[in-house]
Amino acid sequence: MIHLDKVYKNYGDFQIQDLSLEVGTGEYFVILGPSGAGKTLLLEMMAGLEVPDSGHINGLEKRRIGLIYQDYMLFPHMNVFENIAYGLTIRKEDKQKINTQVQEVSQQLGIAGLLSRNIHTLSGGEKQRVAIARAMVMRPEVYLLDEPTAALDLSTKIQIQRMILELHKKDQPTVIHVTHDFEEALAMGDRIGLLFSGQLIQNDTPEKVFNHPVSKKAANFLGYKNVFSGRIKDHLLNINGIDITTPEKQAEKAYIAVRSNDIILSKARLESSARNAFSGRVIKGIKRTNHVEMIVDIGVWLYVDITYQSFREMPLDPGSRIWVTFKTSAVKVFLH
Amino acid sequence: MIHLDKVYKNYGDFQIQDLSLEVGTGEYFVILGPSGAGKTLLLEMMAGLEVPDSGHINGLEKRRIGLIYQDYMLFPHMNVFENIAYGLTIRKEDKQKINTQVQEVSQQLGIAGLLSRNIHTLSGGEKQRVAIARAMVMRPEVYLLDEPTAALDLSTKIQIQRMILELHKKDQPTVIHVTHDFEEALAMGDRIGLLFSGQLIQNDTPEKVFNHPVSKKAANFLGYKNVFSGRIKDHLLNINGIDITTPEKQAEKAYIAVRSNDIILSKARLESSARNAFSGRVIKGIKRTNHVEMIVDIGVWLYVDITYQSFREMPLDPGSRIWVTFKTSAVKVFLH
Amino acid sequence: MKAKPVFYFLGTLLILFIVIPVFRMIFSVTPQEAGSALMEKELMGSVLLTLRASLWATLIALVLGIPLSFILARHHFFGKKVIEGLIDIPVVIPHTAAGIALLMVWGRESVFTKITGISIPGTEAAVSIGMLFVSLPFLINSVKEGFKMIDVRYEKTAVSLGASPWKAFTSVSLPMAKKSIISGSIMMWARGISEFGAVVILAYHPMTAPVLIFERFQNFGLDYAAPATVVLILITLVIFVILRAVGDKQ
Amino acid sequence: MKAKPVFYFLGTLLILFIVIPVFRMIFSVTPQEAGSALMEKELMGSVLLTLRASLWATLIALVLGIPLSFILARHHFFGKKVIEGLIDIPVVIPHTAAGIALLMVWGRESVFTKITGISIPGTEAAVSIGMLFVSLPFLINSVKEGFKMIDVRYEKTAVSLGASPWKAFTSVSLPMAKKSIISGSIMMWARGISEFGAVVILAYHPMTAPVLIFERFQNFGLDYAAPATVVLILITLVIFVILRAVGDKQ
Amino acid sequence: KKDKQQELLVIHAGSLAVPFKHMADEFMKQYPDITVQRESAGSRTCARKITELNSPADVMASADSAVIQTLLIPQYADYCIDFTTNEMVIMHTKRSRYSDVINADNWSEVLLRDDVWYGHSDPNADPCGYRTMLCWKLAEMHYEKPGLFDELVKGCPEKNIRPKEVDLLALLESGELDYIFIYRSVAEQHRGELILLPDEINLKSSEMTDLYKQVSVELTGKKPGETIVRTGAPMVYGITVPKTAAHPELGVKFVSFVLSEKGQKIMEQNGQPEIIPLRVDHFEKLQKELKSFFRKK
Ligand SMILES: Nc1ncnc2c1ncn2[C@@H]1O[C@H](COP(=O)(O)OP(=O)(O)OP(=O)(O)O)[C@@H](O)[C@H]1O
Ligand SMILES: Nc1ncnc2c1ncn2[C@@H]1O[C@H](COP(=O)(O)OP(=O)(O)OP(=O)(O)O)[C@@H](O)[C@H]1O
Ligand SMILES: [Mg+2]
Ligand SMILES: [Mg+2]
Repeated sequence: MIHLDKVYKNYGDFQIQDLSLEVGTGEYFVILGPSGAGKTLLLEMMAGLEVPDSGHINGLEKRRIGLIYQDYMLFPHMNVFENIAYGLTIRKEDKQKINTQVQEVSQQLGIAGLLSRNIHTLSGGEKQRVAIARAMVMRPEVYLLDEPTAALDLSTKIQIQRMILELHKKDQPTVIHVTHDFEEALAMGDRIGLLFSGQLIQNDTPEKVFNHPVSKKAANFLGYKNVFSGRIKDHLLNINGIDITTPEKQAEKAYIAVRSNDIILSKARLESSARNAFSGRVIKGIKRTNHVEMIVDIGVWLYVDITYQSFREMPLDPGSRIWVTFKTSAVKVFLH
Repeated sequence: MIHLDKVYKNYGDFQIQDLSLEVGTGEYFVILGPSGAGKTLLLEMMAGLEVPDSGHINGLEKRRIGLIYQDYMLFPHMNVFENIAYGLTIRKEDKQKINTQVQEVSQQLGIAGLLSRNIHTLSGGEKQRVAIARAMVMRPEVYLLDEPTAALDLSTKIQIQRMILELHKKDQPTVIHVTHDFEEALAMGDRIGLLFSGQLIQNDTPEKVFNHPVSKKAANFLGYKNVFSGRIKDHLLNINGIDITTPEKQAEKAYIAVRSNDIILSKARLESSARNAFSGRVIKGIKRTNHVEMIVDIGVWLYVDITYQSFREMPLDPGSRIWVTFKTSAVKVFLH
Repeated sequence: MKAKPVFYFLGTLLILFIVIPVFRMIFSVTPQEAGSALMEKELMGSVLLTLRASLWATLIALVLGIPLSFILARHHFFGKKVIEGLIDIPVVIPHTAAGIALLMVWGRESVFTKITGISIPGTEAAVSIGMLFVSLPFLINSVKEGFKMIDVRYEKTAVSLGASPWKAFTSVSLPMAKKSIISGSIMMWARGISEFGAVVILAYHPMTAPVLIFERFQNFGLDYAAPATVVLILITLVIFVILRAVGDKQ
Repeated sequence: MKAKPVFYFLGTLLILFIVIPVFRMIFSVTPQEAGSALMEKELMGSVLLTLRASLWATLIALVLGIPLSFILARHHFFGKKVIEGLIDIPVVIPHTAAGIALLMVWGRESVFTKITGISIPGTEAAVSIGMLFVSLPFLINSVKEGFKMIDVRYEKTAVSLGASPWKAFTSVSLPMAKKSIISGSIMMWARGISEFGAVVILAYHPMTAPVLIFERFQNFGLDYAAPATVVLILITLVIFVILRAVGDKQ
Repeated sequence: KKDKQQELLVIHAGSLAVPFKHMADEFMKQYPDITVQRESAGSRTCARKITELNSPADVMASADSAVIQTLLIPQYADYCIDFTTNEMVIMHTKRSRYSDVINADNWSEVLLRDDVWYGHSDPNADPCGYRTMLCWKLAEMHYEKPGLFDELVKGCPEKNIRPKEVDLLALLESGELDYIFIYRSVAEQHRGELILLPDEINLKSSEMTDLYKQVSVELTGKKPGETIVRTGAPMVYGITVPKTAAHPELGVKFVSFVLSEKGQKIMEQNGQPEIIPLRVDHFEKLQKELKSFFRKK
C-alpha cells in the first residue's frame, strides 16, 4: 500500500498542501486535475525525484516502479528498440528473450515498425507509445503515469487506454495515473483523486466524483454545463424568476449544477414525479459527434444533450417552444 | 488565399506526398490526422521553416503569421509578460498600449495572474495559453496552430476553443489548425483536411468528413466503432450469418461502418422503414460521462450509444435480449 | 542522483593535483610580502595592464566572434569543417611560433603598418593581439556550442512575430546564448591573462604580469617572483569567482 | 535564419586574423623543407612524444575529471563556487609560474619523490603532468556543461527501470554527454600540445615539439624552426579535423 | 646494456647551444655509455634552475662567469673556470635598411637614422644586454663622440628590447628590427649578416682589459631596488660542476672534455676562441682531474 501523509512542498508561487492519500496494492488510482494543479509535481514526489518539505511518502521504496513522464524522457542516444529493451538489458536478460519481449510489447502498442528508428524522428504520439512500452516491458509493480495519452489521437488513445486496463487486469499492478481528461479518469480509475491548486479536494469512486462534485469549480471542471448560484429557501433556488427545486433545504449562498444529460426535452409537459419542469425556447443546437448539444432559454440558458435521433424527431429549430424536465436528485448543491 | 501545389518532401522513412490544398482567406481550415501523419511537418513547411523538395506554397509570403508550436517555443529568458508583449515591443508600440493589450489578452486566456512568472515554472497548459496569447496579441492575418489545445484539460480546452472561434468570427483571420482530436475538428473547422501518412485523403466539410469516411482507416480514426468487412451481393453483406443491408449493390470485398449513435435499441422489434433490424443479447454497458456505451451481440459485437435515461428505462443487464435497428443510409461503405 | 563515493575520491584527486602546487606557491609567500607586492606600483601596473589587454582582446573577440560563431552554429556549407579546424589552430600552435607568426603580420614590415603607418609591436595593442590570437578559439567554440543548443524555431517564432532577422538575433538568440557567451568570455579572458610565449615576442614592454613574473624570476629568483605570482593569482581568482557567480545568476 | 552580410564580414575578419599569420608561416616553408622535416627522426620523435604525452594527460583527465565534472554539474554544496574557481586557476596562472609550482610538488625535493623514490622531472610523465595542469580546466568545464544540459530525469528514468546509479551514469549520462566529452577532450589535447612554459621547466628532456621548435629557433633561427612548426601544425590540424568530424558524427 | 647508460645533464647559456651540441656529440662518441642531455636558457635562468628549482645539473656553463661567481658560489658551486670568449657584433639581414652602406665605421650614424630600428636584449636579464651598454660607452670613447651613448639609448625605445637574444632574433628575422647587438657566435650560428666592431669596443680582447675597465653600467641587484655595477671586462664564459650535481664525476669528465684540445677546437670553430691561459678562481677547490689543465700552463 502506498501512503502519503501530510505531504507539503513549497514551490514559491505554488504549494502542494498537506496532502494525504492511500492507494491500495493493485488499485488503479487516477489523479485528476486541471492544468497547473500540481499533478506532475505530486507524481515526481511519489517517484522520489522531489523530496517533500514535510510529511512522508511510504510504500514506494524498493518497489519496481514504472515511471512514464509527460514529456517521455526517451534516451536520445538509443534507438526505439534499445530504449524499450533498456530495462531488460540492465537486468542482463538473454538476447533472445529481450528480443521476444520487446517485439511483443511493441506489437501491442503498434510501434513494431519503428524499432530501428532514431528517437528524434518520432512524432509526439509515437514517442509516448515508446515510453509506455519501455516501462511496460519491465512489468513493474507500480506504474506512475503522467498523462500517458495526452499526445495521442482518440482512436490510438482508446486503444492504449484499453491496453493499460487489460494490463492492469492481468498483472494487477498498482497504477497511479495522472490526467486532466475526466473521460479518461472515469473510464479507467477504480478511484479518483481530484486535485485542485495543490489540494486533494475529493477522493472517491468515479461515480461519486462525477455525480457529487464538491464545489462549483469541480463541477465546472467535470463538465457540468449548467451551474448557477443563488439563495436556497425551502428547497427552492430562484434565478431570474424561476424556482429550481433542490435537495438542500436552506442556504444563504449556494451553487447548483445539473448535468446536461440529466435533463429531458419534450414537446409537451411530462407527467412525472420530477419536480423541475420548465417551459423554454430553443436558442440553438450544436452538433457533436455523439450527440447534439441544445441550448434552451428557460429564463436562464440551459445546456441539454440529446441524441441525434431525438434531434431529428422533435421540432427543435431555434425559437421553438419546448419543455425541460429534470429530477430534484439531478440537482447537485455545493456551498463554494 | 493560401495555395499548396503538389508539395513533396522526403524525410527518409516518411514522405509528404504531392499534397495540394487551397485555403480561402478567412477560412477556418482544420488538418486532422492521427499521430505521426505529418501534421507538424506540413505546418512547418507552410510557415516556411522547411522547404519542400518539389511543389509550391503560395499566399503566405508577406502575411502576418501567428505561429503556435505544439511545444510552445516560449522564450525562456523572458517572463510571461515579456513573451506576450514581444511582438508589440518589436513593433515599437508605446508602453501604455502594450500593457493594456497584454492585460486584455491574458485576461481572456486566464493567465493574467502569471504575467510576472518565469517560463520554466509554468505547467504545460499554462505554457500553451501563453503561446496562444503571444500570437493573438499581434492580431495576425493567418494563424498556424499546431494542436493548440492538446495539453489542456477539457474545460480549459473548451474555453480556449470558444475563444479562438470568437476571435475568428470577429477578425476573420485565416486559420490553419492542426489537431488529432476529431471532436475539436468537428467543432471548429469550416473545412477539414484528413491527413494520413503524409497524404491528404479527404478535404471537405465537417459533415461530409464525418458522415462519409473514405476508408476503413478513416472510419476507425473518426470514431466509428462498428466496422466490418465482407462481400456485398444484392445490397447484402453477410457476416457471421447475419445479413446487413447496405446502400452499395455489389462489391467483391468491402468495408462497412456504422456509427454507434445511429443505432437504436428497443425491447421489441420496431415497426419502421429501417431495413436492418436484428435481435441480440446485451454483453455489457460502459458508462461514459454523456452516454452509456452498450455492447450487443447480434452475431457480431455492435457498439451502441444510448442516453442514461434510456439505460435506466430499458432492461439492459448483461444477457438480456434486445432489438437493434439502423437505417440502410447509416451504413457507410468503402472499398479499402 | 547521488554520485558514488569513488566519484568523490577521483574528483578530490584532481582537485588536489591542481590545488597543492598552487597552495605551495601561495603559502611560500608571507602575507607581508603579498601585502607589499600589492602596494608595489610596477607590479600592480602590469597586473592592470594584463587584465585590461586581455579584456580588450575579449571584447574584440566578442564583436567579431559572436557573428562567426552564429554562422558556424546555424549554417552548413562546404568547407565548414576546414574553417572550424583553422579556428582551432591557435590552440595547438606553440606559443613562441604564434608570436613569430603574428610578428610577421603585424610587424614593421607588414602591409598593415605600411598602409597605416602605425607600428604595433611593443604597444598595449600588441599585447592584446597576442592574447586574442591564442585565446580566441575558446570563446568561439563555447559560443558556437551555445548557439547550437538553441532551437532554431525560437528565432523563427520571433520572425513570425514581426522581428527582423537582426532583431530576432539580438532579442532571442543572443540572450538565450548568454550563459555560453559569458562563460566563454571568462575562459578567453583568463587564457589571455596567462599568455607569455606569444606576448613576449610581440611586446616585452609594456610588461604584462606573466612577463614581469618571468623577469623577476630570472633576475631575482623565486622569492621575488612568487609574491607577484600570488598577487596575480589572487586578483584574477577573486574576479573569476565573482564573474562566474554573476554569470550563473543570469 | 539567414545571417546578415555584416556577420559574414565580421566573421571573415576574424578568420583572416588567424589564418594570415598561420599561412605566412606555412608558406615561408618550401614543400621540400617540409618534406625533409617529415623525414627527420628527431623532429618526428618529439612530435610523437608531444601527441602521446598530451593524450596521456587527456586520458588521465578523463578518468579523474569526468566524475568531478559530474559532481559539479549535479550537486550543490557549500563551497562549490570556490572549487570551480580553483579548477580555473591553471587557466590564469602564467605558464612559467605553473611550471615552477609543479616543480615544487613533483620535483626532486618533493614529498612525492622522497616517499616513492621516483624522480619525475625530465621524464615523459613530467611532460604529461605539465600538460595536464595547464589544460585540465578546458576539459572539466566542457564536460560539466555537457552534464548540466542533461535533464536529471533521464537518469531517474534509468534508475526506475532498474539501473544502479552507476549503470545509469554509464548507460545514460555518459553517452548523452558524449559530444561535450569529445569536444572537451580535443580542446584539452590540443591545448596540451601547444604548452611550452610549464613543460620546459618540468622537462626540457624528453623534448616536446614546442621545446624543440624553441630550441631550433634559438640556435639556428627561423629558417630551421619554421619547417618543424609547419609540420607540427599540419599534423595536428589533420588529426583535429578528423577527430572533429568523427565527434560530430556521433 | 641500456640500463647501464648514464645520463649527464648540462645546463648552458643559449649562446653556447651550437658548440655544446657538437661538444656533446663528440663527448658521447668518446664515452658511448654516457648520454648527454642539454638544456639551454638565459645564463641567469640556468643559475636559478640550480638554486631554486633543484635541478640536478652536472655541468653549468654561463655566458658570463660573473653569473656563476655571484649566484652559485659559494653555496651551489666551488669554483668557476673561464674557458672561452666571445665578441659583440651588429647583426642584420639583407633586407635591413641601409645594409648596403653600413660598416664598422659609420654604424652609429646609420643606426641613428630615423627610419632605422635597432634593438638589444634586456641588460638586467641578459649579459648580452649589459654588454651592449658597455659596448656603446666604449664606442663613445673610441669614436670620440660625446653623447653617443645617450643618443643610442634614446634611439632604441623600450619596445625594441627583449629579455633574451632569441626573442631579439625573432624581431630581426621578421623585419621588425633592422639591427641588433648580439654575440658573434650567435650571429654566425644564425647565418646572419654581421658587422665586426673594433676590438676597442667589442669586449673580446684580453689585451684591452684596462681600456674596458673604464666603463661601467648599473644593473638591478639580487633584490629589487638594489643595484650592482658591472664594469667592462673581456667577455668570459664560465663553466663549473655544481655542488648539487647528481653525477659530479660525469660533470668533471665533461668539463675536462671541454677544456681539452678537442673541446677547445670545437669552440673555436664556432667563433669562440679559447682563453689563453685558462683561468680559474678558487683553484684549490677544483677536482683533481681538472687541476691538471692549470698546472700545465
Ligand atoms: N519550480 C517551480 N517554481 C514555481 N512554480 C512551479 C515550479 N514548477 C511548477 N510550478 C507551478 O506549479 C504548478 C503545478 O505544476 P505542474 O507541472 O505539477 O502542473 P500539472 O498539474 O502537471 O499541469 P499540466 O496538466 O499542465 O501538466 C503550476 O502552476 C506551475 O506553474
Ligand atoms: N527528421 C525526420 N526524419 C525522419 N522521419 C521524421 C523526421 N521528422 C519527423 N519524422 C516522421 O514523420 C512523421 C510525421 O511526423 P509529425 O511530427 O509531422 O507527426 P504529427 O502528425 O505532428 O504527429 P503528432 O500528432 O504525434 O505530433 C512521423 O512518423 C515521424 O516519425
Ligand atoms: Mg503536468
Ligand atoms: Mg505534431
